[in-house]
Amino acid sequence: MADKIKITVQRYRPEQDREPWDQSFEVEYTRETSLLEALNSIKDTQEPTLSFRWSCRMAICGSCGMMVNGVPKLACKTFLRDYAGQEMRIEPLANFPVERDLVVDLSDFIEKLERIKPYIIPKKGESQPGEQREYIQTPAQLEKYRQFSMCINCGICYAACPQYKLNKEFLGPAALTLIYRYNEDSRDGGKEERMKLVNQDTGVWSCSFVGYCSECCPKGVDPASAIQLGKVESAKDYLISMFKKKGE
Amino acid sequence: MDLEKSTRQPYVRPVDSTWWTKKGFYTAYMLREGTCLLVLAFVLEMLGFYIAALTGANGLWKFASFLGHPVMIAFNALVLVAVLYHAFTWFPLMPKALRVIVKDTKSGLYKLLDGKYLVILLFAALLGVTVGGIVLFYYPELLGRLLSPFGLVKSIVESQDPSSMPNGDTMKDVSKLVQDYIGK
Amino acid sequence: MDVVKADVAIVGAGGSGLRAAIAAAELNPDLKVALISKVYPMRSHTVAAEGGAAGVVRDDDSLDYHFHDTVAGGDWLCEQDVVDYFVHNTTRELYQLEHWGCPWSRKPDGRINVRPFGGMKVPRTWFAADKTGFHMLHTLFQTSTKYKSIIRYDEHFVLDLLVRDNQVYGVVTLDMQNGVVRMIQAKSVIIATGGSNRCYRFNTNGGIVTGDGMALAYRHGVPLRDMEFVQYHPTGLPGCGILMTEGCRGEGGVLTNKDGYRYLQDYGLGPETPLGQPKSKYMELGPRDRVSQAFWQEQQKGRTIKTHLGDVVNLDLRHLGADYLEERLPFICELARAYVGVDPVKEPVPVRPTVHYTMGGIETNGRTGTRIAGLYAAGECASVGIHGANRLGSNSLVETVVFGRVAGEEAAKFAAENEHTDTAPLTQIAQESLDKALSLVSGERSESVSQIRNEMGDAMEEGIGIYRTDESIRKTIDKLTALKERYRNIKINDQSTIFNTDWLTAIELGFLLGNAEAMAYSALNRTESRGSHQRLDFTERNDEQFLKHSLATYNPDGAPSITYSDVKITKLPPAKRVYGIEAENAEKAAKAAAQNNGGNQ
Amino acid sequence: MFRKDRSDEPIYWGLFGAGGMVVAIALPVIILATMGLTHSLTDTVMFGEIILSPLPSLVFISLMILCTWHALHRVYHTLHDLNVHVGTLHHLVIYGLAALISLAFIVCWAILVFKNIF
Repeated sequence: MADKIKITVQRYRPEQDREPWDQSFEVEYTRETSLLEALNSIKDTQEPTLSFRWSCRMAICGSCGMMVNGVPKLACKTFLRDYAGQEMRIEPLANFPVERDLVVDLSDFIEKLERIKPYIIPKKGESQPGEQREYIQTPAQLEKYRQFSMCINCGICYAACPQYKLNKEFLGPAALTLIYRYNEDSRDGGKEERMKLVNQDTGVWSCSFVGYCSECCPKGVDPASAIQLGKVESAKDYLISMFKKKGE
Repeated sequence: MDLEKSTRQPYVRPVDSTWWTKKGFYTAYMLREGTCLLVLAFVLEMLGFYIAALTGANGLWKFASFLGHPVMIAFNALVLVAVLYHAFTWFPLMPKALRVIVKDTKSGLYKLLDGKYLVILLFAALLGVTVGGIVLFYYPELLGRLLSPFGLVKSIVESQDPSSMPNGDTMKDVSKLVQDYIGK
Repeated sequence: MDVVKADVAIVGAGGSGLRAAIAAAELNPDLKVALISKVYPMRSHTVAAEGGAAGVVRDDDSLDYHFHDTVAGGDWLCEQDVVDYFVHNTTRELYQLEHWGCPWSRKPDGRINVRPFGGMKVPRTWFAADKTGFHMLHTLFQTSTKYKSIIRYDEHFVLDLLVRDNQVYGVVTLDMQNGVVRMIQAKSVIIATGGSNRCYRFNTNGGIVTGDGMALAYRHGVPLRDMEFVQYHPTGLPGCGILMTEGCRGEGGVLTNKDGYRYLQDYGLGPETPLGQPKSKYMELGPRDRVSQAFWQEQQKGRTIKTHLGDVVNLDLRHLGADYLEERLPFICELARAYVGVDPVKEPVPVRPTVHYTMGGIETNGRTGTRIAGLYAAGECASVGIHGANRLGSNSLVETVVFGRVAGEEAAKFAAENEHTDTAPLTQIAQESLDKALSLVSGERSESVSQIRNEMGDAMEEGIGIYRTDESIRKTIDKLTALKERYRNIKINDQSTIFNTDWLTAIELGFLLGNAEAMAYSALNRTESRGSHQRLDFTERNDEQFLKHSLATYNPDGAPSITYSDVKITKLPPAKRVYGIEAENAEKAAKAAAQNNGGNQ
Repeated sequence: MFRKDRSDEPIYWGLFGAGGMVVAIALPVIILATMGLTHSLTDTVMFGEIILSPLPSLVFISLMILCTWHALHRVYHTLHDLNVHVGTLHHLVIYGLAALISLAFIVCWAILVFKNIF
C-alpha cells in the first residue's frame, strides 16, 4: 500500500482572493514520486483549478521553481520520499510577486537577464571566423566558464538571496553569473561593456556573500562564486580606471 | 470570463526584517556578520592600551591589570570564540573568489582546483601563525633582540617621575619591585 | 479586443522559432517580428535534447555520406532534394551557433569534437557534453535579445490562426499573465511549436509538447504528412520516461537483457562489437526504430527484466569509468541517480523504449512554405521531408536551425511584399475563434479532462505502438472516436482568466485528440512495414504501393481523409535498408559494382 | 563618494578583505596574549615592550586599523540586512568612525615615537 503524505499548497486567485490562503491535500506516493507528479495528480483528481508552471519534469527547463517547507526547490527534482513522516508546505517562489496559486511574476528576473547583453560581442579589431571555421577554444578555456553556462534560469537563486529580497534593484545571482560566463568566454570582447553594470552598487556590490544561492542552485552553478570572481574583476577594473585619464 | 479587461492583481508578500531568524543558514550568516561587534570592541581595547601607555608606565600597568580582570578575561574569551567562528566561516569562502583550472593528469580533463585544498592550506597558515605568536610571546627576548633597537619601554619607565613609581633603575628591578608591590 | 500589428508572427520560441526570429530580424531589420510562445523561450522542449546536432566536419566524412545515412535511415520516404539542401547547410548553421557562443565540446587542440550516433556511418554529431539542446536553446535565446526588432509575447497561448480565403493574417492569443485576449495581426506566420508526443501516455517529452501548431494548421485545411511515423527512443527511464541520450550508446554504452546478453546482434545489427568500442551502424549504434523493435521482440520472448515500473533492459555504462562519464555524460549520471536511484558508474541503468519524436507534421515544401499563403512551418511540427519514416538521432536539433532560418527568411520576404489588410474582418474571425474556445468552459458538464487524456494515451500506446496490427489500430480508432464524443462534454471548473491552466489543458487536449486521430488513420491505411511504422500483418516494405507520403486532411465532423503524395527520389534509388555486417557487405558490393562500371566505360 | 559613475565599494571591500584575513589569522594570537596578562607585570611590560616599540607597534596598529575597517564595513552591511535603509549619512558616520579610530592609533603611535626620540 503506497504511503500517504499531507501537502499544504498556498492558493491565490486574483479575482476572488484579497490574499493567499492554504489548501491541504492527501497524496499517495511511491519511491519515485516527485512533488511535480504529486501536484499534477492533485490537479487531475482533487483540485483542477490549482495552477503552476511545469514542462520537462527532468530539471532542465527551469519552470517549476517553488518553496518547499521554506526552501526554494524545483518541484520535479523534489521527491516525497525525502519528506516521509513530515508535512510538506508548498508556496510560490519567494521574492517574486504572486500572480496566481504557485505562479509568480518572473518578468523582473527575465528583464535583468536581457539587460546584461548576454551574447558574444566580437573583440574589437578581430573579425569572426569564416562561415566554415570555428573559434579555437581549448578545453581549458571552455572550463573557465563552463560551470556558469549551466544556469537554467529557474530563479531559485533570486528566491534564496536575502539581498534581492531587501533590494529589488540588485541585478541578482543568475544575471551576474551570466555576465561572468560571457566575460570569461575566450570568444567574447564585450567585457568592458558589461562591467558598467557589474561596477554599480546594484551590481556585484550588493552581494554580502550569504552563499545561500549556491546552496539552493539545483544545477550546481555556484553563482556565489561567480559574484566573488566578479568582485575581484570589478576591483581590478576600479584600480585600472584610477590611472586611466578621465578624458579617455 | 471577461477577457477584455485584465483582473491581474499580483500579490506582493511583505518583507519582514526578521527574515534571518527563519532559517538556520541565514542565522549562521548573521552571526558571522555579528562577530564584527566583538572585533570592534577588542580593537577599542587595544586603542585603550595605547592611550594608557601615553600616560606612562603606571597607566600601562593599571590598564594591564584592568585587562586582567576576570570579567575582561571572560569578555576576551568571547571575542576569541567570535574570531574563531569568523575564521571558520571565512576560509571556506576564500576558494570561491579564486578559479584555479588544472589539468587532471589521470583523466586528462581540465578541472577546477578543488576548494578543499585551498581551505586546508589557509588553515595551516592560521595554525602556524598562532603557534608562532604564542612561542614569541613567552620568549620575547627573541623578539626583543630582533625588533626593539630603541628600547622604548625602558625610556618611558625612566622618564616618569620616580616618586610616583617604585624606584629602581633597570627593567629587571622595576618588574621585581612591582612584583613585590603586587604581592603585598 | 486588444490588437497588435507585426510583420512576421512566430508561434513557438524553441530552436526553430528563435532561429526564425533571428533570421527575419537579420534579413530585414525594420520588420517587426512578434515571437509568441505559451512559455518563456528557455522552457521550450528543445532544452531537453541531449544527444547532439549532426553536421559533416571530419575529413573522412562527406555530404553524400550524411545524405545516404539520412535517406536510408528514413527508409527512402525522404524528399531527397530537401535532404540535399539540408546536408549542405547543417555545418554552416552549427558554425554560426558556435560564433554566437554555443559551448560545443572540443578536442584537446580546441577544434570542434564529434561523436558517433545511431545510423550515422561516420561520427558527425556535434555535442555540448550531454546537454546539446539546452546549450543551443540558451545560445539562441540570449542571442535573440541582441535584435531590437524582435518583440516577445511570452506566455501567450495561441488559440487560432486568422485565415481568410487561403491566406493567413495573424493569430489570436490569450495573454495568460494578464488574462486578456490579444489579436496579433501579421503579414506572415511561422509555426514552430514542436512535436505532438503527449498523445502517448508514456513519452520523453515535456508537458508543453501538445502539437498545438499542427492542430491549428490541420483545422485550417493544411494536411498533416506522414503522421503514422512516431519515433520510439530505445532508452528512456521506466516510470517517468526521462530520456537517456543516444550519446550513452555513442560513447560505448551497451544494452543487455536479463541474462546480460547483448541481444541486438540477433536482430540484424550484429556481429557483436567489442565492449567500449562502438562501431557506426553496428549493434547499439543502429537506428532508433530497429533498436526499439529489438526490445519489443525480447519482451515477447520474455527475456526483458521485470520491475515495479514495467519491463526494462539494462543500459550498461560501467565500463566507461567514472571520470569519462563525469566529463561526457554528467547529466545522464545526475538523472539516473535522481529519478531511478541508480549510479551509472556502479550499476546498469534500467531503460525501455519511449515515444520521443513525431516524424510527421504540417506538410511543407522545401522552403518551409505550406498550402496556405503566408503560413510557414519549421522544426518538429513541420514535415519538410528530411526524416521520412524514421529520423536519425541528431538530425532534428540541426533541422531546427537549418529550416528555422529558411522559414524566417521566407516569411520576412513574404511580409515585405505584402501589406496589412484592414483589421475589422480579422477581429470578427478572432472573436469567433475565441467564442469556440470559450464554449468549452462550463461548470455543468461531467467528463474529466485528465481522464480522457490518460485513456487517449493508453489507447495510442496499445494500438499504435512499436508493432501494429489492423485490429489494434481499429480498436484505438474506435476509442479515439468515443473520446472525441466525450470531449464535447468536458467539465472545466476554473472560470478565472489569469493562468487558467484548467481551460488551457482542455484546449491542448482538443489539439492532441485531432493529431492522434490523424496518426491512427494514417497508420491504418499504410498496409506495409517501413521505418518506425511496423505492421505485424504486413511485415514487408511495399515500394510499389507505399513509396508515398500519407496526407491526413481534417474533416470537422468525422474521420480525416487519407490521401497519398509522391516521394521525390533524385540521387538514391530505393534499396534494402541494412545495418551491421549486412551494411558492410552491401557497401563492398556497391563499390565493386562501381569499379566494374568504371572499368567498362 | 569618490566616483559618480560607479560604486566605491572596491575600496571598502579591499580593506574588509584584508581586515578579514587579519582577524582570522592574527587576532586569535593577540587575544590569547591579552588574556595572559594576569600572570605578572613582567608579562605586561613585555607585552608593552612589543606593542610600544616603534617598529612592532607600527605593524600592530596597522593590523588593528585593518580590523577596524573590516568590522565597521560589516556593521554597515548588517544594518542594511536588518532592513535599515542605509544612506550616505550612515555611510559617512560608520566609515568616518573607522577613519577616526585609525587616526587615533596613528596619533598614539606618533606621540610614543615622538616622545621617545626627543
